[in-house]
Amino acid sequence: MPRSEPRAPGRGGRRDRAGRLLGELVVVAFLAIWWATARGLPSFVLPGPLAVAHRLLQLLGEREFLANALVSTVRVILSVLIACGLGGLLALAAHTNPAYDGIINERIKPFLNSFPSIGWAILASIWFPSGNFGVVFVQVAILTPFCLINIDQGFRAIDQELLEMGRSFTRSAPRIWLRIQLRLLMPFILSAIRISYGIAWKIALVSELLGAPNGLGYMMLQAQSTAEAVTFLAVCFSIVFIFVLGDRLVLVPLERKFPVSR
Amino acid sequence: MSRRALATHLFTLLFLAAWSLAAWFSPAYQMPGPWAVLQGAWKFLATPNLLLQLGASLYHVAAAIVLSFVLGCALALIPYYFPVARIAVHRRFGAFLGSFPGVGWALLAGMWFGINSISVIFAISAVLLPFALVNLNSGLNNLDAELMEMGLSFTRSRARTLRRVILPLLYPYLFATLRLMFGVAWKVTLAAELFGGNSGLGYLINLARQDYDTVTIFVIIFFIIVFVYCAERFFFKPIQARFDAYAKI
Amino acid sequence: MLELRDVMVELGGQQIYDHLSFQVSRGEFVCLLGPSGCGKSTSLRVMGGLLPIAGGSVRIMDQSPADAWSKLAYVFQSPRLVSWRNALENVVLGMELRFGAGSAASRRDKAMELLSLVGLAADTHKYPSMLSGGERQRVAIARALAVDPEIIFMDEPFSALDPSTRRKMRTEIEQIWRHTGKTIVFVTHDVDEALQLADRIILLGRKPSSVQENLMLKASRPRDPGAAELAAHRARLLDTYASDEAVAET
Amino acid sequence: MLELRDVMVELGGQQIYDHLSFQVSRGEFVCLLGPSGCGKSTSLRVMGGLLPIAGGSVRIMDQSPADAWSKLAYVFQSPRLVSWRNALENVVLGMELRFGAGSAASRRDKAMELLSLVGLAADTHKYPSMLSGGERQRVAIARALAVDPEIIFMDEPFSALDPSTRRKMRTEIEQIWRHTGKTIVFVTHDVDEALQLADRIILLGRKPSSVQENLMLKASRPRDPGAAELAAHRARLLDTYASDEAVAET
Amino acid sequence: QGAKKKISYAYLLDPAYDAVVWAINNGKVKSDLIDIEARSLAIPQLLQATASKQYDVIMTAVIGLPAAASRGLELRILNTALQQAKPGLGGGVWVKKDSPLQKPQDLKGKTLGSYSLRSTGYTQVRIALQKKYGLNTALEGGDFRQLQIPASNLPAALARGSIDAATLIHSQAYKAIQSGQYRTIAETARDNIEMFKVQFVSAVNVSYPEKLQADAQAYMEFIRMFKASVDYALSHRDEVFNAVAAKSGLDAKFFDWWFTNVANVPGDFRQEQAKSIDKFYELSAELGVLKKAVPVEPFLWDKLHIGA
Ligand SMILES: Nc1ncnc2c1ncn2[C@@H]1O[C@H](COP(=O)(O)OP(=O)(O)OP(=O)(O)O)[C@@H](O)[C@H]1O
Ligand SMILES: Nc1ncnc2c1ncn2[C@@H]1O[C@H](COP(=O)(O)OP(=O)(O)OP(=O)(O)O)[C@@H](O)[C@H]1O
Ligand SMILES: [Mg+2]
Ligand SMILES: [Mg+2]
Repeated sequence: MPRSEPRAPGRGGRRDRAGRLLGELVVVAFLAIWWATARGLPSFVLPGPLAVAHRLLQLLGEREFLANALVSTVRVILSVLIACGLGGLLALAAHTNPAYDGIINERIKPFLNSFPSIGWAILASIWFPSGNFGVVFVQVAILTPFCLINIDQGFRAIDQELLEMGRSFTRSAPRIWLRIQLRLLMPFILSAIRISYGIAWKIALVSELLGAPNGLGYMMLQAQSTAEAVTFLAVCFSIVFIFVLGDRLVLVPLERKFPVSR
Repeated sequence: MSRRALATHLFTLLFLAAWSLAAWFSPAYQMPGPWAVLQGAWKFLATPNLLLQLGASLYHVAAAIVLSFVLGCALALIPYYFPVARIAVHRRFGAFLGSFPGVGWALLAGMWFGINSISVIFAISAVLLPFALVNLNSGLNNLDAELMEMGLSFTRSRARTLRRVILPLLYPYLFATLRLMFGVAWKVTLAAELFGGNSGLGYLINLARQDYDTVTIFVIIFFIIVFVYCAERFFFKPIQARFDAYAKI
Repeated sequence: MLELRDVMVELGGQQIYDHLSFQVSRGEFVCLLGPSGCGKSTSLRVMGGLLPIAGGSVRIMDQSPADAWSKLAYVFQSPRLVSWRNALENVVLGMELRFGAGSAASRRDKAMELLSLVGLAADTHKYPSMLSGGERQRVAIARALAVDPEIIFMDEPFSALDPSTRRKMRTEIEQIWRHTGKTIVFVTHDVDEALQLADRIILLGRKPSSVQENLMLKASRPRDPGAAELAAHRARLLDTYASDEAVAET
Repeated sequence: MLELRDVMVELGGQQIYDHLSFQVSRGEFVCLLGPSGCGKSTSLRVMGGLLPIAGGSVRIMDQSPADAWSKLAYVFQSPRLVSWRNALENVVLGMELRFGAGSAASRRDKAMELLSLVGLAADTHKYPSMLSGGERQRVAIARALAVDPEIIFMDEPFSALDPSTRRKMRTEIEQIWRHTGKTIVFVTHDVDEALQLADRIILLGRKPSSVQENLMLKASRPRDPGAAELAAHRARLLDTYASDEAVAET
Repeated sequence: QGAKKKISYAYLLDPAYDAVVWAINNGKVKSDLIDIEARSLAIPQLLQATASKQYDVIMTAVIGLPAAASRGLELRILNTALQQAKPGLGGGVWVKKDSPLQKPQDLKGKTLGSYSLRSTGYTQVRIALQKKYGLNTALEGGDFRQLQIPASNLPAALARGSIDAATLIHSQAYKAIQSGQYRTIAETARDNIEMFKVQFVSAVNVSYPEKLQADAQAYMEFIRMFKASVDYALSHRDEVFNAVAAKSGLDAKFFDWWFTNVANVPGDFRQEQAKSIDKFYELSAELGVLKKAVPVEPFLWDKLHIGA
């Protein structure tokens, strides 16, 4: 049961409404700037918001677009989960044994963190035939260091007094792990998921570079190389919507469930 | 040499061996070996124009990190002090920035600023900024309430509480953010230069690809790894050690 | 000087006080007693304006708590030291927060002085995670004293100290109070401590709390704990506690 | 039953003990006294195997501390509750950690029972941040009692409680001890408390600490604090404290 | 007989080229020897896939062949994929309608933007500017500044004035004409045809010696099917163009314009094309885009039937 702060009804309600208003104002301001920039330019140069909205609606009715969106979403979710699992395991290994700590924190982490996405794309295209596996491989390779860094940070932030409390009740590592460590790590794991989810969408384009000829990244590339600015921006916005959907429906509730403190 | 150091170096050797082996079995246009890359690196260093491109990339990365870090901090603090702005900053601005694809920004930046370093930096910053925003926001949400009350009991000056209590409580988050941004910045910069730049390492990679010059690509990757490793070793690690010191019992 | 009138506080839907009223005059040493969870810490937070009130009024030197903050300092029930500074720097932190920029050297001297006052001259370099419970508490006391406030709120400041250190600390606080004319509100569970230190003892009852007893202590200082007047008071206080208990259990 | 022999502990380059030795027999109620920072909490951690020792040996029921953990429970000096569980669930957590999977309902019942024993029946739903200092301490006591250990280590468990609650808690602990034959090592700064509860009082000196006094108390229970034997002991203990002080100040 | 052999084919991501392979993809051109699995890829993807040999047949830029060979990547030409059309449109230098620039010579001291400075198409533009208009087109220290800008950003950069002229190709050029906001100051492809009397080849379909060796028959069949598919598109214009137009959101008239004015897709390989590639390599070497001129001969598949 999350604790809900009793809010003074009158003031809180008004502030909420003002906040919402301000929020929408930001959106309107953005649209206005965009509209002003696009005004007077041919639509293949920079289309206005209306044209893009129209195209977006059109796309939503297209089978091919929906299939691409689905493929990309599944790839992203899969990659995020695998990367977090992998990053978590590496962070865990680094914290169980100093020998692993050296290997992971001084070699693997900087290596993964610095290896450019395009490098992974090249390697994947050599190692694997083009297709979903290659794309997921590249995305996992790109996301893993971020998960590793974040979860590693979580391990470092663990409250030692609470761990000692746990040890006073049991020496069963799995139990301490499950009831205390994991819960203390949860906010960091969630933020790893959130960050990699964001990055995954941004680099979908690069990972789909290897020649898996479907997915939203591919659609954007297609629109870009045929100078279909309207479609290009419409796909960009569709990504925004899918991202926000996942964020609101999955990540935010999860974060509510595991706050750092009450 | 400690066991840890031994394991670390052993791993390095193992990695190099595996790489050499893999290179042995693939043609040079697919995967060059360590020795070829080292030679290439040497040649690279002797070419002023290439160094210039390296400088351009560094400039893009550094400028974008500084810009988005400062802006991200400022933006994260706004809803902290003026809760009215919460929805505007996080739900609208942050969410949009967080998901709008980098290439989209590149297009818009080109429109707004023309084709130059500024628009490359803008596009990278637009990608980086939400990370700063999200991380700092979670830091601000998790401030130790007891310590905040302690600060309040000593002063009502917001600036002082910010400087002496809030910021130190946020340091781990700020630091993690910086580290994160550093990693993302390289990836984004290369991609931005690869697809839309006319300078920087990404551009070089693009040229090398057209020439099927895989060695150069690996040399560039090598330089990036060396650079990031140095940053990790001489900048991030010492700071991390300081944070760790007072967390230990 | 310090006045609570009909203060009402609600926390998490529970009424802690409905009508709490008491006063503290300038230069007075008031001890606040009461059962665990009755709202002693809460009342200190209310007086310093750290907690908004749902009703009634709080005045400090004829100002609202929000304006009078610079005259107050707290020793909280838990020490609340910051983990990234050692003992000395934690004391300096209080001064930095209160006074802003200033001479670092003179502040370190002052902090040093207060830390030796509380018996920690040898532990100034230790980070909070290396200090024992009583040592942390003493750092917190030094931090509050360092800003030289007119009013000090102390929430069970000596609870983790051994009798000898505690006696020493009591004497120190009493001396500081006598020499500087500060006003002190002191929460404690130790009736003897209250009897030794206080000009007046305010005993709170169970929730929703109100003042059960308001004892003036006129005995001259330094006090002899065995004195007849104090013994009578002690009996009376313990009695009230007990009857309070009886009420609670019915 | 419980034996420390020539234990040496170093923390942060400082020697806390060089040769600390004492024993506790089965079913004994031992109170550990000593100046702040002398290493009482440290000795409890050593006995439970939470802190490695630099020399000497520790045996618990002829086992090493690493093997005997399942027979022990701690009440730490700071309550160490987890912020994401309320009072009830914090007590359940202790049982979950010790016994693994099991009937949730019966554990909640047990937790409920112990929370009412410590007087928190009405606050079971509160999260740690909503509890007063004394309430947190009592949740920690309930958590330790809930796993029904053979040996309980209590580190100033009643320091934040008012006299009446404290008296009640003392009686409860004493009763539990008498009925179950548990062994209890109890750190306190309250000499009267020690005199009322202990079979034996061990008084530690300043760092590097060693046992200064080892008092057997034979008075029958329930004890009358005014009894002559106890008064003599009290005088003696306070005396040792004071002399210890004098040594420290020279 | 077992299952049919699968030949994977990667071609340039462009709606016009979708029309070329439409007949293959939609079962209008069939074979009982092979199945063709055609995929469209963007230029960077094509480059990568060429080196990693992910496809059996891949469309590649003419300019890339010598570079690949010098790195040890052997490619063999199967047929011509893109060749300049007779009218020589769609490859010009574009400016804004109200630009002061009137002729290529006015570019001196100005900035020209292109999608890729090392590409076959842009090299052809440079050849015309250098040979016909006497401009020094060296990338460093030439008469005008040359900037690489992603294709999609080119019109915007032009509109905004951050570049003075740009090279627009394919559908972009068509849209520029339609919008009426832009005009050309040079039709470089036409100029090249005039000067050299050859239509330049910009892209060819290639495969790898070991693959060709293993099953020459299948690749012969690929060439036949490819040619048949092109022919189908040109003889069933309404059917094919409308279908592709609907999918890409382009005007169906674009395809007519493209196949008539901009590009030929020969689908075979003829002597005349070999000559054109040789000429192009020679001129590229002069410009310094290639290190030295090489003949196309060694890049041809030895079993290739070269038309007159
Ligand atoms: N945020 C909150 N929500 C609900 N109840 C709260 C909250 N904060 C405090 N309380 C309750 O208010 C009461 C008074 O708390 P307070 O800390 O003032 O007690 P106290 O008198 O200082 O007790 P102690 O002597 O144990 O420290 C307690 O019963 C506590 O549970
Ligand atoms: N990690 C550490 N590094 C250095 N010194 C430490 C460390 N941990 C504890 N100490 C020191 O060890 C001494 C004993 O600490 P301990 O917590 O056992 O004292 P204590 O007897 O429980 O005191 P108190 O009654 O104040 O709780 C203290 O002086 C403390 O400063
Ligand atoms: Mg309290
Ligand atoms: Mg202690």
